[in-house]
Amino acid sequence: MSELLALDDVSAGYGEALVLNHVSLSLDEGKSLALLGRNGTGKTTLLNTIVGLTRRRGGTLRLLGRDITNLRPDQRAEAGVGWVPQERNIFKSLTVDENLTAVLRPGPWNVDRIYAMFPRLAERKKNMGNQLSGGEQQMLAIGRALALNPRLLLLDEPLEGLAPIIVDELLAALGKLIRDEGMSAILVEQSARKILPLTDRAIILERGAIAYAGDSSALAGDQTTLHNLLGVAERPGQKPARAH
Amino acid sequence: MSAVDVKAPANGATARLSLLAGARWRWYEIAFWIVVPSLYFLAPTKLTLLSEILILGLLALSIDLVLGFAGIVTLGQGGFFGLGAYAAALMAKWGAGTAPLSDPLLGLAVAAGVAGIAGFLTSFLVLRGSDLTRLMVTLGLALIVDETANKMKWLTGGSDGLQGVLPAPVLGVWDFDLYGRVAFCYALAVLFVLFLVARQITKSPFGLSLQAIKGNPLRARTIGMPVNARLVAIYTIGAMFAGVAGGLLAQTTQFASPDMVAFHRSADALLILIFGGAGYLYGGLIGAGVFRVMQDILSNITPQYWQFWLGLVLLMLVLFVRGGILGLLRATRDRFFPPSSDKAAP
Amino acid sequence: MLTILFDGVAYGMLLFVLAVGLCVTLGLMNFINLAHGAFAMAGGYLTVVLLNKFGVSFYLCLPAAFVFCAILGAVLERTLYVRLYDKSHLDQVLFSIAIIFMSIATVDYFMGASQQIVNLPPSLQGRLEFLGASVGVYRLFVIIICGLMTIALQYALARTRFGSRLRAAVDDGRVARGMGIDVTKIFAITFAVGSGLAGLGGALGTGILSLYPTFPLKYMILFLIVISVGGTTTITGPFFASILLGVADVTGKYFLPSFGGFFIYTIMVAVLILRPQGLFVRGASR
Amino acid sequence: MTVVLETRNLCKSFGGITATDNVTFKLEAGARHALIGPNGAGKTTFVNQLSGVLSPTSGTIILNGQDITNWSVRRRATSGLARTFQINQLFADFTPLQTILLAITERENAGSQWWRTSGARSDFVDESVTLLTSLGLADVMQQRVGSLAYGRQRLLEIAIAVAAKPSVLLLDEPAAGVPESDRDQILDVVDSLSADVALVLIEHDMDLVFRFAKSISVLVNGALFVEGTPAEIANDPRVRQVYLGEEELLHV
Repeated sequence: MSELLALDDVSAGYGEALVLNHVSLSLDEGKSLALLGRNGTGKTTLLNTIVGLTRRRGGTLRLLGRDITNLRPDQRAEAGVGWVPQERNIFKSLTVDENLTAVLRPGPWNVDRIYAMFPRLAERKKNMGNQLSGGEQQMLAIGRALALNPRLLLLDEPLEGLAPIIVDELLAALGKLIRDEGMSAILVEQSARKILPLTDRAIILERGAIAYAGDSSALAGDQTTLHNLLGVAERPGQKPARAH
Repeated sequence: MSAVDVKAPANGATARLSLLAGARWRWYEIAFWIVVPSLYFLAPTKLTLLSEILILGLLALSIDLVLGFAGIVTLGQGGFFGLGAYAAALMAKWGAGTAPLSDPLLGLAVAAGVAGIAGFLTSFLVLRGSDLTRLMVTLGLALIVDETANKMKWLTGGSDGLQGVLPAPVLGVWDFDLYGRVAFCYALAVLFVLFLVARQITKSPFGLSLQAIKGNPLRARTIGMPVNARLVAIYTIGAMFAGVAGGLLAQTTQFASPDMVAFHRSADALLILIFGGAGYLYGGLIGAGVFRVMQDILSNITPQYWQFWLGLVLLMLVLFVRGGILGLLRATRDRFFPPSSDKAAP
Repeated sequence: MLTILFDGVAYGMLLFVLAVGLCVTLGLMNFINLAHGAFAMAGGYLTVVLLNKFGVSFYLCLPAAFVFCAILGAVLERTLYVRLYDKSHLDQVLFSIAIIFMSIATVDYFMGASQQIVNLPPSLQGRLEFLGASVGVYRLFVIIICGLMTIALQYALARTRFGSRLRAAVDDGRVARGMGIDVTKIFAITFAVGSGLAGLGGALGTGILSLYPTFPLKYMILFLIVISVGGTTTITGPFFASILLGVADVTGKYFLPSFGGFFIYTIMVAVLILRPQGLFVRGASR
Repeated sequence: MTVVLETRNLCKSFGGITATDNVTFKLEAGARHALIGPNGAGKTTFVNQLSGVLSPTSGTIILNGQDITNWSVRRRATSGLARTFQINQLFADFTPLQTILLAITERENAGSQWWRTSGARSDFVDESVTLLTSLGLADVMQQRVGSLAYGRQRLLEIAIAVAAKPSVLLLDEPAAGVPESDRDQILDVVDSLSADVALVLIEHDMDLVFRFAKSISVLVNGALFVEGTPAEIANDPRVRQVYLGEEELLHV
């Protein structure tokens, strides 16, 4: 398997604030990674750093062996990074169709294939971006990232705030994409149980650093780690320091 | 904690001294106020020009209060200047050169009052919205004053200007003379008094709160500061200062015309402040001097086209130099004499 | 009456072509280029020189003005404007004023301070009877050209891929970048086209607007009114604002000459106070 | 114990979405309370209503026995409700000393005095110095805030809120964005805050929550999901489900 993405000792943040501390990770082509952690631990910042939207304080990034550390976000998109932002950020004065065609790049994913994957979008082709339901916006955000024909798909909490029935629909679509099509992806999610079955590897962030890295299947069975790093719990061995 | 409590008062005394030190008169300030009056003897033939510089400086100072300290961007200060000019001119005219109506100080008080009321009323319009909206609203308001001055011929004399402006002698003693001696002394005295007021404002808790609002209005609000009331207050004060400047110009030149309200008046005053450096109080005064002298020199080299050089200098300032002449001086000083304790807000 | 309305529409459409570049770039980069009028002036003076000194056909002057100003805009954007994007609005305004001053002095130096008159080709002079009103041929020509420009613009914006990428960049520049859209390049092109259109407007306007060196200062105010009334998120907003302003200005000057600009300035301030984001902006967008 | 802050049936909706769902909440004097919940639980919306940035759709907010539901941000701030921000809100060109002096001056309603020189009130200055010293900022109090290290800026953020002598202090992720090395200093400061002040900590970092809180509220989908002591919350199976993503169980 050849290496798709590698982060080497990356630190980043916004303005003066430092959010990511010395993160290193690598992902092989055709593999998928679950990026877990409570909120505020730096998951979105890590994705945004791969996209190129944060202030980098150190470290390097490689995509397909090419150093992308100093590339602008649009150049990284060209190099193969497909991004589904947390807030979806559908372009609101573009129609559904235009949201796809405006960013389309040549490759196996064309507009028809995206519509085939999300038939609901096909019905709403002519609607403006701000006339969609939350689930439709999420589908469009994923479709828009696919239109870039990326080598690596970054999904930032794609299930958040959606009705259970839509969550199931999206999970099915993502499963198809990742498992059947072999799309390489990094999925950020709060609910570990939903995405661990979809992914090969998992990383848990805490305070901007990697607190756990391992196989998704192993993590799914590891109740203690899940509870300690994602649930509401004290870290073992750390006593409240209120005594003095 | 006990160690801290013992230490605090001693620390507090030094802290207090350092805070008060910010308000002490520096040698260069004293030097400035010695040099300016001595120009009366050094350049007796240039008194008219010097008076004009003092008045422009006062107008720029009024912008400094509003923009440099409180961060309200404005292109409309010329409107208040014009209102003050017409108010003082009309007072002088109606009094036909005799007290009490034509008394110059009464004229200035009325000019300040009229401009202040206009400033107070329009402050509520200006304080809404972003920088961009503020720029456009202040510009629009100044244009309305300009148009009004042009169109209300029966009152203002329209584009021909207001003739027959005859202020009474200053304090009933000194009559305005042809050489501009009284005008210079009068303008200087008024400027000095208003400068003292402005200086005190900026060194006071009120002044500090304005700089806080400029720096971070959200935080200012969450420490319980009545942000809008403070801004209304300083905008009104700024308008009064501009009104007095306008009144001074009308009285010393014995004339008022729509030219005093025109857009270029606001733009020039803003440029003067930027030249000199905003947020130092002296920026406007020094800027006014440099601006007028530069205008004289450059106009001699390339008659009429000094605007080009003005634009070029401004362009360089915006692109390369932050803080105008005084900012440049401070940066130079800090470079060669690094400050021991890194002083913040001026 | 109809004649006045017609003149007003012609004036308004001309204003639109002059101002539209400023509206789009302001919406795109949040950069307030008060010196936009300088490009229009450049187009106007280029036409005067080509027409009066070199005898070039007026019809050729129009595209020449467009191309010249577009190149001028592109060069200035890449060299100077690009340094100002992350600075405050105050700095941007001061910068614009500097450009205005320099352009005024430059034109004054080469062309003199007096108003420039162009000799329009005979085919554009004279009047026509149209729907019972007497209509200037030249104004009809202006309306046709500006109308075509407006349609072309609207088509480019609504139907082309460049248009949808531009709208995406205006909607959310950060995400647009993340989606592979080179916002910087789009802005440079838009700026150049906007400057070109201003130049075309300046060339077309030589017969209607009075062309002298303080042109950028005078029209800056009108452009600001167009923006404050029309908003910056669409081009239909500025379009209707321009027509409205044109008609209001022409009828105002005809019926109430003593009020002059008073009327439109008051409208501008009133609009800014009531709707700080502009009159035609679609209601709460998020 | 006396209740200092209370909300009754607080609701807030944006369009059709309910961001705060009928929250009834009580805070006692001197409380050490943590507010936690997964993303989108409505913590920020809730805190913004408490501090007056947003006004609720329905319900009431009571501070020290007074209905403050319709009060402005400023009036709440002067009546004993202070907050820190997740992203620093400081005056970059001031010194810490000037910043705290300003906050104390405003607290004492002396901020509009233009005839007095800033720093003339020695009682205000002494109080500023004492406060800065107790928060470990004495050595940098004459430096420009913008030039301070991020951790020091975070401390100043807390100092500003403390200077208001609040009865309720809302701390929004006080240690966020701070390098690991400076973290302990901030935690110590939070620990050492006066016992008279009721603290509400909005936090995701469980170390901090468990080190500091004596009671915890979990917010889910805008509603108060469960309240209890740290031990109760840590062992609550329903909380575990929420955090580990088995939300379906909640609907049963």
